[in-house]
Amino acid sequence: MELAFYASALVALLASLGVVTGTNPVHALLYLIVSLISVALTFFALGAPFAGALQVIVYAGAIMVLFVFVVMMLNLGSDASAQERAWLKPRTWVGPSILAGLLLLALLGTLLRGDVARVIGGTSIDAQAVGGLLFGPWLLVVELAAMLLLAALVTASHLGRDAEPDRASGGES
Amino acid sequence: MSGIPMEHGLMVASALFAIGLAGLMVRRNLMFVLMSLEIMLNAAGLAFIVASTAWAEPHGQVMYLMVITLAAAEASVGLALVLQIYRHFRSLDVDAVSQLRG
Amino acid sequence: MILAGLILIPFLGGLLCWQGDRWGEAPRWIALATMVAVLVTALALWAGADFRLADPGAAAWLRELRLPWIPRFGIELHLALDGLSLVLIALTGFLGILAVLCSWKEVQEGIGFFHLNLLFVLGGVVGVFLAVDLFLFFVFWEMMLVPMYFLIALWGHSEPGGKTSTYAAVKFFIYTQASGLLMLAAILALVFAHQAETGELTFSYEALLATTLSNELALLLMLGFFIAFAVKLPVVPLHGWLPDAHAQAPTAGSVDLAGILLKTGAYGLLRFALPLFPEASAQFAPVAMGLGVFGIFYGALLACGQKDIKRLIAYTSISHMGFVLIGIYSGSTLALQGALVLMVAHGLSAAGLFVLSGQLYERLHTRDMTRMGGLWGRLGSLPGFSLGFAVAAVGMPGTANFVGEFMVLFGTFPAAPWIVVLASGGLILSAVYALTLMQKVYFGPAQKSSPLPGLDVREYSMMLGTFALVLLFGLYPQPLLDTTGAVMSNVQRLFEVPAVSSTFNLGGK
Amino acid sequence: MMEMTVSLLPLTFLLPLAGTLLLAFSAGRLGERGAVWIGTGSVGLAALVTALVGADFALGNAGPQTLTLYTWIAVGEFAPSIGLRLDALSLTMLSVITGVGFLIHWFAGWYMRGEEGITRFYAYMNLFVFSMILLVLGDNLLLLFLGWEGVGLCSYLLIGYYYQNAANGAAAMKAFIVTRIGDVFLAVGLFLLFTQFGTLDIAELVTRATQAWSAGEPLAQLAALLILGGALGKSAQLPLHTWLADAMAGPTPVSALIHAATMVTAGVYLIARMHGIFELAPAVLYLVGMIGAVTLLMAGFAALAQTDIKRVLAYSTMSQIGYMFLALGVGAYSAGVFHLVTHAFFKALLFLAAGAVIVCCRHEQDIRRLGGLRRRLPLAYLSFVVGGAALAALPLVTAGFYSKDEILWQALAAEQQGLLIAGLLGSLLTGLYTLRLIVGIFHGEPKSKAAENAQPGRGPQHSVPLLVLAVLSTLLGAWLRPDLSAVFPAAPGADAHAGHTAVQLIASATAIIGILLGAWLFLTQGPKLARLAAEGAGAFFWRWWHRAFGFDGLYDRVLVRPFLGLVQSLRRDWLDAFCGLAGQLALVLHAGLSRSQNGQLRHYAIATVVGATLMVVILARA
Repeated sequence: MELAFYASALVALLASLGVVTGTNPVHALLYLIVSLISVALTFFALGAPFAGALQVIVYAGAIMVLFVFVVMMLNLGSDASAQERAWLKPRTWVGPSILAGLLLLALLGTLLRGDVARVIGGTSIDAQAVGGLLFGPWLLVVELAAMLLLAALVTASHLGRDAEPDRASGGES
Repeated sequence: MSGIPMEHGLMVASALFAIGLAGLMVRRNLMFVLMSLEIMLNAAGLAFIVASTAWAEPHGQVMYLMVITLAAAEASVGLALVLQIYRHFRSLDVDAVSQLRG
Repeated sequence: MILAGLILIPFLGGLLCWQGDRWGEAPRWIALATMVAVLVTALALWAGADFRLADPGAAAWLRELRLPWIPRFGIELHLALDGLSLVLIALTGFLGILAVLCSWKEVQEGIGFFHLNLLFVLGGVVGVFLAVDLFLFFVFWEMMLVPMYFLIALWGHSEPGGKTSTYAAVKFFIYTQASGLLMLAAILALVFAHQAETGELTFSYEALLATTLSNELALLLMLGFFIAFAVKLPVVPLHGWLPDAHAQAPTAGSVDLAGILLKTGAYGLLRFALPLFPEASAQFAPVAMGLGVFGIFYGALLACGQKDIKRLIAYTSISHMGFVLIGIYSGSTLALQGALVLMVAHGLSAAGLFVLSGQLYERLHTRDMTRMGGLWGRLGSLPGFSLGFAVAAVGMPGTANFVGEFMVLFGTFPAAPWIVVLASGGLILSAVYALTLMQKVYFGPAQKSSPLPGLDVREYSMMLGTFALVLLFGLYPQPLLDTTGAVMSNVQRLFEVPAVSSTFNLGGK
Repeated sequence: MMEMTVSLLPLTFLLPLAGTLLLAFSAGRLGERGAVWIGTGSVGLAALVTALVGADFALGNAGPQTLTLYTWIAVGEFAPSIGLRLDALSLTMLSVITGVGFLIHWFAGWYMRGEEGITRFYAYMNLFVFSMILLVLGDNLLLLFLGWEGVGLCSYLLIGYYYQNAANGAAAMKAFIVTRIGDVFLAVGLFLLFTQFGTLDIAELVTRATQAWSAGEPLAQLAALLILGGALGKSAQLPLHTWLADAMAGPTPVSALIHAATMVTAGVYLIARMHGIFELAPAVLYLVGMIGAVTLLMAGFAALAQTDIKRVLAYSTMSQIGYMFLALGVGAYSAGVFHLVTHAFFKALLFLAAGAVIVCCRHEQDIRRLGGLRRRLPLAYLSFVVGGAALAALPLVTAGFYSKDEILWQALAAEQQGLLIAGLLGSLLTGLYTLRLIVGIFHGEPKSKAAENAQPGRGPQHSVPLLVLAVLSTLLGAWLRPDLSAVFPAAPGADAHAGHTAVQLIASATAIIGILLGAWLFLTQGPKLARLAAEGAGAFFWRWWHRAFGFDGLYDRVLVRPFLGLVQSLRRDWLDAFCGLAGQLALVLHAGLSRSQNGQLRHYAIATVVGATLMVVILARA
């Protein structure tokens, strides 16, 4: 169980690096999907099957598909990658990555000095416990989450509406 | 089967978060920015799950559910905006979109 | 109940004026009636009251009104009236009438709202003079500002190419507001110190009088109060707002500003800064008097160099207020009484000069003295009156200014002879700027000889009334002195504490 | 009957005050005749009342007393009252003011005929008489100060009467400000005296001072010095004398009343009234004498080198007041006041005569363009001769001789030989410039069209005042010598008579020499003198004396110009600008910060991350 966790964690890290350093958007997108799925694997390794399933279905499945659609709509093909390479000169990415590294070090520093020596045994928490909670004390938050999604739905549909009408009316946008 | 110390889990989450962050700052293409954003969100979700299983409390997973809804909402709106920006600016360069200048 | 009436009359009047805008000239008459009511009430109180020296020490209020307002913080609607506030309220009433009268032809648009602001300013001022609960005092202190801001900003004249009226209004607002903040901090600190000492949380004046403070804290709090009142009194370094506010304000605004708002600063010093922190004030006295003398010279020097007539008069007020500051911190009853007479005298003479400059503006449409000159024969009796008021500004004996200034100088001489010698040097400069005003505006070669409209009945009676008062208090100031005798001796008793050792040790009598 | 007349005393100043108010508020509806009648009438009635009270006083029915009207201010010990002091000194001054004042008002009716704004003229003149009377009658120093400032104000208003010409305005301001400097000295003196003795009542003050202080006490000397400062300003003595010459810008009756008869003598009256304090400070008293002597000589020389009639008379006034100060300096107060009285007569006569000449020659004041008016203006010539003789102290015949001789004798009696010599030299100079003036105007040939066809003045308003003053300037005037023994201590020469006749002889000799020398020089040596004054040393002295030893230029460079420079530099309010810096600071900060909002998304991201890292580091360390 530990092996699975460490392996998938490693894969996730490498895939994320791939996303960040990738020049071709499509490749980066695929790396992202790989990273998400490996994280889902870590969830299963840790004993959170419900979360892992959600991760795979909603996150890797739905959201990434959305990404793919958008990338396809904007047909960011190979010409985009040449552009990316131009933008990724060392001068641009050295500064921020050092900064991110600093932040990482700080976080790790706090974690290592932390005295909570809890260990994750094999106890897995099944969906039934989580479900009970969802409609227990967390009911209000779930409703709010639903409303959030509704709002996002409305906005996305409004924003995403193709600007055909005004182009059709003379295109003086 | 000695189990995974919680710190390791959280370290992985922090590493993921740092990578996402670096990506956010480095990349000038809006798509990559959104993707690195997804990574950061995912890192946060991982941290919740690690903590939840470490304390054997289902609450962590409920929070993870919230993270996912947030990610979904954010991604959809983000992508819709990206579409508009692309249509308006003809390019996805982040720096081009800087009309809101002080 | 009269006290509540005194405050409510202006505020209700203001609202009536605002609504009265629909009937054309009605707001003017309502405002006039309101101010007459305030003046008549004040005079009735004055006539009915006797001012024999009450038992020393106890704050002998003539009239008192005490209603709980916010019991949890020990804040009450505590209004009280004694000789000092009575005189200043009567002055407010009179100058209010003057302000309404002098803007009869000047303010044509937004009459209702103008009179609303005017009456709210006056209501705020009356509130300041009556409030004895520190919190209530601060409320009225801030309430004065907003309508004044509107008066200057909306009805002011902006200099072509120079500073606009909103600039002056904003500057006025910021100066007073910032210093008000210091005072608020000082009030709160005082209240908490009092609570720490006696356990009861109260803002009442009498209770706070008894708090014993450590020396540094007392000095600090006193400075908080002093700065707030110094901005209002304009003590020189903090005077920047006054010339701009006067140059841009409408005549009525200037009359109020010079006549009454400056007096709230001096009143604050006499009522709050000195009694609440006697030892600190005594230590601070030489510095304050030094500032006063510097103010006299600085105000006078700048007055001589001005081109704008209202700016010149504004600087003269700064110079006169220097004398008041010396009088207040001298610690002798004679000087304190002199400071009060000078306050009243300056209120009347400065208001007179401002009304005249307003009338000049109505006829010549300019305030720039270089475009005036040789107006003596062309304006009927207007030059005569301005000669009278300029003479009062010089402090000619027979006018109330002389009585005030010389009582201040006579009273302060034993305590600080060198301060008095320097201050009387200022008398020469007062002659210079007053005569410069007369030379530049009325004497000298006339640029145009066409006769201009003289004074109509309204303006003539206004000027005659004010000048008569200046002469009356110059030749027979006794009623003023008796009214404030008790208050001033109470304030002076606070200075019995080691008085300022005079540097020039005179063989005392 | 006795008390009734004294109770009339307040009428003396209430009448002119009523005149002023009537004229001021009539606002031109009165017309010229009405203004002249009211103006002259009020002073005339005041003179009448003074005569009544004087008669009572002289007959001994009403002794010296104080009439208190009401308490002006009462705050604890500080309780000055409006009180009128009636004694020989105040009565003398009162009669001079109202008597000579009435004549001058009467003459002014003729002089100002046809001028616009004559109501304003008479309003100011009456206000002046009112203030002067209050100054003289005031029993306490604060009331005296009221009159003191009032006369200063009226002198400003009257000098600046022809306000159209800016130069007159400047001269008026100069007069007011220089006298105001003197007033400030007096004010500080008042503060000092009040702090010491807790009272302002003159009589009470002097008694307490003599008890508390011994002679030579530093505080007494300081008080006396301050009072002297005030007197110097008002009586135009060195060093505050530069305003008198420019004060001639006003109409001539004004110069006659204010700058000859009354206001300039206020300083002499003040020192005489406060002689108790000066007795306690002998050094300051000697200083008074010295200042008198120096001013006397300086003004004498200056008068020699003037071309304007009125400026000659102005410097001559300054010189004669120098004599009065000299008399006070040696302790001969009554001699000083006697000279004050006679001087009022003949100097008013000279000024009015000069006024007559000026009006008849269509406002021509320059001697060099006048001449040969002897037959054209007989009355003016007669008054000039009589007045000039009195001024030059022609022995036995003129009043001037008796008063000046008395001063010189008292100087000798007080062992002040230096002052005596100065006095004699002064009377020599007086003779010279008087003759130069009379010869310049009336003898020789008329040097300008205006002088040629000058028509003599007609009517009682012109002639009667001149004749009355002429009579008073002769022997008769000397008989009107006021008996001031009650008010003043014995003069130094009261008992010792040795050498009195000797001094009289010397004095009359110098006077006659001066007059004869003047006549010979200016009648016959005219052209030679002109050549002398045109080249080398002569020209230098002429210019030096013409500018009255350069005091005016000195004050202008040392005091006036730096002051105007300072005012100019302070025109922009530096302290306000300094406080304005806070505003500028806010603007600068705004500009800086707004640059950081450059719309770059990545820029914001980095900023947030920096913040986050800092937070984590700080929290981690805490």
